[in-house]
Amino acid sequence: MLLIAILAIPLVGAIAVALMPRKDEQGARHMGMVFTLLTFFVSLALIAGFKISDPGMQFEFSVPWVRSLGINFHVGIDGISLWLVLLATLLGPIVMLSTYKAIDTRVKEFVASLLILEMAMIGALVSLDLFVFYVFWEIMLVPMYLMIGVWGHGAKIYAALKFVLYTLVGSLVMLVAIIYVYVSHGAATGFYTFDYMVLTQSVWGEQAQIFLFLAFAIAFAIKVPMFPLHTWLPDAHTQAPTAGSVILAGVLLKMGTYGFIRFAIPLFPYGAAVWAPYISGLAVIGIIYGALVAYAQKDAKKLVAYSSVSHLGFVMLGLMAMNEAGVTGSLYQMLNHGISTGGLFLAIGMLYERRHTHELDQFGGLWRRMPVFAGMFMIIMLSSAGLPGLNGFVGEFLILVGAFTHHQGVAGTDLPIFIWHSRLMAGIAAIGVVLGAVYLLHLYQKLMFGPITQPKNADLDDASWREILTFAPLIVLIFAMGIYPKPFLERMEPAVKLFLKEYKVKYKASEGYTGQQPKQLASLSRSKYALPALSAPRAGIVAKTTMAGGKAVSPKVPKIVRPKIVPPKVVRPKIVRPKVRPRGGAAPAPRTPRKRISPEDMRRIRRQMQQRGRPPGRGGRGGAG
Amino acid sequence: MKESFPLIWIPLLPLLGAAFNLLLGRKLSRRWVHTVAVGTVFGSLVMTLFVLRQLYAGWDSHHHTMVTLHHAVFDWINAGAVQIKFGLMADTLTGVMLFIVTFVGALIHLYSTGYMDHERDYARFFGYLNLFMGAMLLLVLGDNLVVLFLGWEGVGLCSYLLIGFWYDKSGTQKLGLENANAGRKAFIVNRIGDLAFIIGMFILFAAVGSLDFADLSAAAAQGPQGPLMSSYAPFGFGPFSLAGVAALFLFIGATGKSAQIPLYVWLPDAMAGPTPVSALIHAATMVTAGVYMVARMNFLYMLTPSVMAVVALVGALTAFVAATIGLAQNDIKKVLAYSTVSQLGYMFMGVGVGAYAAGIFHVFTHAFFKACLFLGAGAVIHALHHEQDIRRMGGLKSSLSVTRLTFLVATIAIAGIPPLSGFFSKDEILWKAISTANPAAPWLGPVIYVLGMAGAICTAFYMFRLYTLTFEGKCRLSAEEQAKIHPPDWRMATPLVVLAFGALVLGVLGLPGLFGEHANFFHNWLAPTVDQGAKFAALAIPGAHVTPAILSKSHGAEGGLMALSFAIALLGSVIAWRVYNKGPSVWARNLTDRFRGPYNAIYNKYFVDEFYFLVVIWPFKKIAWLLWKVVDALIIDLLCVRGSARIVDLMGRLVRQFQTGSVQHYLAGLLVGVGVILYVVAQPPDDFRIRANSIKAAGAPLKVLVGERVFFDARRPVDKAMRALEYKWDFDGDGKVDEPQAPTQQKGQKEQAQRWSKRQMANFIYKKPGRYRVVMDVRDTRWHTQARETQVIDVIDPNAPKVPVSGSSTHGKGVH
Amino acid sequence: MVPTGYVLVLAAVLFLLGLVGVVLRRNVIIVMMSVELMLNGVNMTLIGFARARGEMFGQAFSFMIIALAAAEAAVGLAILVAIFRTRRTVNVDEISLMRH
Amino acid sequence: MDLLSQKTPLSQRRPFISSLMATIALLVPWLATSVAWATPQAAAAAKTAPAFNGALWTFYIFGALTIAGALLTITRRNPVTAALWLVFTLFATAGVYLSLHATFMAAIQVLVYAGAIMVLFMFVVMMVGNTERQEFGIMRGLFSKVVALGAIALLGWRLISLLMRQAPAKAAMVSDGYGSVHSMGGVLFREYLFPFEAISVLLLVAIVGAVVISRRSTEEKEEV
Repeated sequence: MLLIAILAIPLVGAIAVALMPRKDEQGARHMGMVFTLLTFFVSLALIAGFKISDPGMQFEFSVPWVRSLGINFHVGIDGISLWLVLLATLLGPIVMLSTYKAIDTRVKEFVASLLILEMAMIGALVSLDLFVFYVFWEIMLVPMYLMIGVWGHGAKIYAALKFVLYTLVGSLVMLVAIIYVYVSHGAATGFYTFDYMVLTQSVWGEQAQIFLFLAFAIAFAIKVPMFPLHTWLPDAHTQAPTAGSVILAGVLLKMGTYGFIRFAIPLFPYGAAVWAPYISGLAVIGIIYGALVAYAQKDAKKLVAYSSVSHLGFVMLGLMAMNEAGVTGSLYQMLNHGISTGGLFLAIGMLYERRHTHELDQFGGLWRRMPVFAGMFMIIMLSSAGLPGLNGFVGEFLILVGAFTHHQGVAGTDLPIFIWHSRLMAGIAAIGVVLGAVYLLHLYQKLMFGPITQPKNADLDDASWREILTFAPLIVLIFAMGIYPKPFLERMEPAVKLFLKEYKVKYKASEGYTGQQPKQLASLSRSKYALPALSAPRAGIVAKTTMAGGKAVSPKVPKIVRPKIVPPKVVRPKIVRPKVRPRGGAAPAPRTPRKRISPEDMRRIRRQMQQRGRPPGRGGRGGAG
Repeated sequence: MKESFPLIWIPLLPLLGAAFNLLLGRKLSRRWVHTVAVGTVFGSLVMTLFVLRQLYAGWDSHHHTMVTLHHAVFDWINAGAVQIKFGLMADTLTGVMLFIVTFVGALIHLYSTGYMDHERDYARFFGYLNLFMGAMLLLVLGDNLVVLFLGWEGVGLCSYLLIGFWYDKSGTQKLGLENANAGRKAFIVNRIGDLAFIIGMFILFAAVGSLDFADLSAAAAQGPQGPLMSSYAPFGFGPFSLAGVAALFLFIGATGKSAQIPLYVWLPDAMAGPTPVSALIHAATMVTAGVYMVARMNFLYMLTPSVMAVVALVGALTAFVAATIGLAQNDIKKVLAYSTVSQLGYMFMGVGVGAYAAGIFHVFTHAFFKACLFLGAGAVIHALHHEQDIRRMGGLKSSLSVTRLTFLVATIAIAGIPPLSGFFSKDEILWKAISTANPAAPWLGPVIYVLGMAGAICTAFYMFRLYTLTFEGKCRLSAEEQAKIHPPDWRMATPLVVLAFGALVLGVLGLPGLFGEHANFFHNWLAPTVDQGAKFAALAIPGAHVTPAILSKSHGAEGGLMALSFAIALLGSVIAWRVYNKGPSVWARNLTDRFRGPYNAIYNKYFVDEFYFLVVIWPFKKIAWLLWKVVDALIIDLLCVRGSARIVDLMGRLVRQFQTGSVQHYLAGLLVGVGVILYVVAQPPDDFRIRANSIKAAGAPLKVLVGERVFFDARRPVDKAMRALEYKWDFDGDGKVDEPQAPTQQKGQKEQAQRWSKRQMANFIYKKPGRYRVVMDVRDTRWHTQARETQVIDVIDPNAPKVPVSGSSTHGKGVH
Repeated sequence: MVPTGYVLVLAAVLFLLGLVGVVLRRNVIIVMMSVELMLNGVNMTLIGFARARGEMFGQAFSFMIIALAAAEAAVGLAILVAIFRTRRTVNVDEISLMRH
Repeated sequence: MDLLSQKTPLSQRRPFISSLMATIALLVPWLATSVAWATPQAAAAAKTAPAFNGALWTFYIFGALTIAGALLTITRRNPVTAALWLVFTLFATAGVYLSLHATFMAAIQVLVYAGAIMVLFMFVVMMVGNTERQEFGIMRGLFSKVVALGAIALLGWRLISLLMRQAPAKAAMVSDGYGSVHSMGGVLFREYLFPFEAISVLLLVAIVGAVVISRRSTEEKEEV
């Protein structure tokens, strides 16, 4: 029930804010603040109630949504999605706080769209039904589009449109894959469902898996963004308002990587193995390319945007290393990236509020005027550069160790090694760490150090208490996650172990299996979702999804019987010899003359008919006589 | 393993001090700031002494055993196979480093209170300084490579902050970005070193599965079968032993941190920071981290003689090159900077030949006299109000008498003139260099000895040149500058005196073997930790490991070499004294004129900075710009993304032409469409063929017997539409219609033309043999089209004699 | 007795002339009249076949067509009047945009 | 096709009179023959006397007149002339119907078509006023015109060639009551009852539509 609450609160908030009077801008901001804070505190309850040792899904809730298609509104979180949800709910209030001075036009709509965006993000993170996931995935686009398009600056329409179209193209490819999965699974097991838990219990043929994984991978690669598909990110970031950028960088980018680890890899392990070398290759290129291009930027936001490409390249490298260190590291790096890049965008946003420009040359020597701001900005910059002792280092260290030890057996098992030269790739990725330091110090120096060159910089005021309050949680988290990451890591560990164990089982099953239809694996240990035994008649969904209240609800999904297609019997046409009509001009045989009816008879008949109500007169084919 | 002492407090105290100063310092008075800062460091010093007492108690000088204090603080990173704990440990090696860091650090903190007295960002400076102390102590105390790396990058950060302390100035006075650039350069060069360091760590982790020193040394102890000795070909280059590759990468990290040959360029620029910073970080503590790391990982390095050779060679080269550059520098701090790089070269030479104790002892003594020199220089600069060019100083011995004395003592020490500490530590290294045999590189000993001696001469020369130009001769300052000279107050003087005294006395701790087997206290003190490597190496690579040659037994040779090095040091000093006694001498002037080329090279630091700029920095900028503009903006964005959008737009515009809005255009289109459809649909059939006796061979003349009834079939293969077709046959090629027979004898060509029958099959009997052409006419009543098909038939008379057909079958005439 | 072939040909000619009128003429009224011609062509075909088959259906159907033609003409001309009133033209080429 | 743009002699300039005279010239023979035909005896006589095929000759005359009328309708520049020639064509068509024994249809043709619809046309033409000058540039959109003409020619040629070659199907014998109002009534109110009602609804809708469209225009007038 808790998850439903977390989803409902922002929605209710959005509606409440939308109904407020337009002029009361400050009221709208406060309302937004209240609702985002409420969501955050409720989500804190998630951590409290989260059973650390349980690898499976917790806080599950499933209610049939579209019965005929077998779509259940099935939500649940495990170690993997727990912290991402927390990140989303944490960034909510921070972003709200940062928009107090930043957004002054149409505040009501902004707060509403922000709340809806938060709901959509959390929805996508917790949904365990492919269809529901896809719905939330698409809902996310709308508020983001509005934020960039309406409240952005510069070529905002172009950027917003490009962002939406780019993501949409990807997600449509994914939709095709989802539908194929749905249909093929239904056809094989006669049990049509979008439920992720059930789908992960069956394995598709090798060929199918390669293409399906590719379809999912394209959608998520665009969102990550990975190297060649990243050009929408700089535009979206530079034109988005501060809040938009923070949310976009903080959580939306994680959707791509989350999608990989939740849907793409578990559903198509063999496909993942085939594509792993290419994806990690692109990730490494992305790291170096992102860092280099970031260094060449003249615009602060563009620089940080390209840094995101580089950081998320790390995450993908860790993910594809497919061992415990790598996957845990990538999950952890997702959180770090959310915090550090979110912080960077907040800082640049504050500078934008003061000087209304992102150009690096316009700044310089701000330390003199804004020492407090400079201090906080430095901590965030160092966390992003991966300084040991701060959160960035832990993530990058784990990812690099994971990538480096990839050759010692994938998922700690005897699976074949996917990525050749994993050590070379880890080495090159480590160079990315150095380049990271280069462009971040470049950014920091251009903004903070050096004498004050622009007269306008001379009278900038230091960070207000509101801005300090915005940065405070981030800085506390940076130090906490850097020095004592144990509480975060131990909650991820069981889920990652289960992820890898299942990956091994399913990879072995799908190796060599070239059938078109998916086959089920009884060996998977997800007892809660026992699929009807193959031999048993096709019963409905037996997924006893336990409501949070413990009441077992087995949603009745109607059985869709496949129409029996009878091959048409080919009837050979019998050649009938046409009755040969005598030729020539002879008139047709005279028809038998009809008895002529005298006028008196006619009058009598007419009278009779009138009594019986029938209309007088006689029509008839061919007329009388 | 004793948990007796919470070691965490040693680094924690300065870190808390740093937090206090950085957060609250701006608001508090200066008294608060420096009492907290200096207090925390002295606190750490007291705790260090306490730890040393415990270590001393547990140390058995004869059996080379010691006690190690451990303090596992908490689990830091644990994800599956990676279990990293945040643990601290203290053994004799750590003890020495702790003492150096805390003792010299405390003195420099005290000195800083005086030096930075009039500085505006007083709290920020002390915050950073405390942060540095905390990080350095973490580095030294860490019990695994990751905690060491944590300290490693921590000190890198602090050096970045402190070098760029005057972030808006170039040098000490005029505004500019130079200091900030110097800080950034230091951090990035360190980061490049750290890159190699982290790769080394991964290689070790991949092999051993843990990064704790205890586990690593246990792995090293496993001898040839151990994980460290497995062969490993990184990136495809030849099979090295794993330990060798890891050691090499770790050493590259050390060169970054301790400013050795490839990555030393940042240290001279680091002089942009305040002088106490240079003293503490860039002389005494941080730069020695590399040497400490190599000493700590001695078990790894002893396994790979080839890498030890590399270490020694790089050390020797750095020593010599830096010393030569030092000759031509005119900035007081630059000379000292290059002297530091040179002395670090000596330390690496020491550890490179397996004499870890000698290396660490040099670190110990160098910390004292180099700190004293830097602080002395600081006092001079402070007195002369930021004047750093020694050619404009001179004759300061009268006004800054205390500074002069301490500076002189330190100069004698560094020049290597007995009985001061410098001589003993440097001579020990040179002696060990020549006396140790490294099987991987037998030529190594003499080469590095010669380089070392050359370096020693230069060191003596430039140190005394510096001393005499600064203090001796007549003062070259203007009158009013001379008036403003004020001697350093007590806070700056006491550290100088203490350090000078240290430089004077500490030689006694490391007396050479000449004075008896156990005379060298330092060697015995460090033996338990440092000599592990030798034992493991003897086990792992019997015969191929680095061993002190038999020469080491004969004291005569040692004595002779000691005398030689003393003579050289004396020679260098006297020459420098004579030349520069009166100030910048004419003789030196024309000497440099004669050797214009080499002097220029030395003065411009062998153009290394410019070389790096050309090879690394400029291409980096260009590639970055290129990638952005060409790959990103042009190829991906413009061509692929915008391109596809433009294609769609183009197609749209193309189709728009047809929407003219004029009804008649649409009607025209309609009519064209109808016409096309009608034309395509209403095609009369035209695939007629005659097949006789269901013989499939089309085209070939048919063989039929006379009197045999021949069946002709005109059904078309695919005729679903049952077209209304009518047929007319002429079997004997006479032009008259034979089938359908006319029911009534109707005369006239017209009737014949009229006769059509719907039957698709017909039959006929040929009376006479011969070749006939069967003609069939087909009419489609619906489309009013007509077609004609022919089929050639040969009718043969069965009972006619067989005539050999020799191509004489004349057409048409049958054979009767 | 008129051979149906002739009637059909005449109807076809009539239809085609109407078609030519619709396609070529610029004046909407003339176009409408040409449409009426085409409809007459169709009627003639129907009645021709009705006569050929001796049944009344053809004629009944053409009766419906005439009614339809009347309705079509009425509405068409109403629209024409409306267009003329706003745009002052009945030239087909000028009435090519929904809003002017 | 420059036929339209030339200036033709007197008859063109006074379009009205020439088309009126032509209509009257047609009306008189038409009435005469229809009256002649209407009498049952004449129909029976025609049937029995094979020699002089009255229907065929009527068909020839009126067919020719129809084609002429149609040709002139689409070629006149002045819409009024065109309208009147259309009336003339309708009368000729009615004559053809007569030759096909469709007497009722001929009457309806004249009554409804020529009478009602053409009156509506005349009314609208008058209201719209002289739009002769609208007929500028025949050359505009020449390409589509040529294409259309080509298509019509192709279609026409194919259609007509097929119809010509059509075998002279035997026309069915018809009783003399065929085509009369009586038989038409029978068909209309038995088999075609529903279409009959439907077409009346259609007419109603058309009327309402016409009124609505035209009414809107009157409001504008007030505004203007």
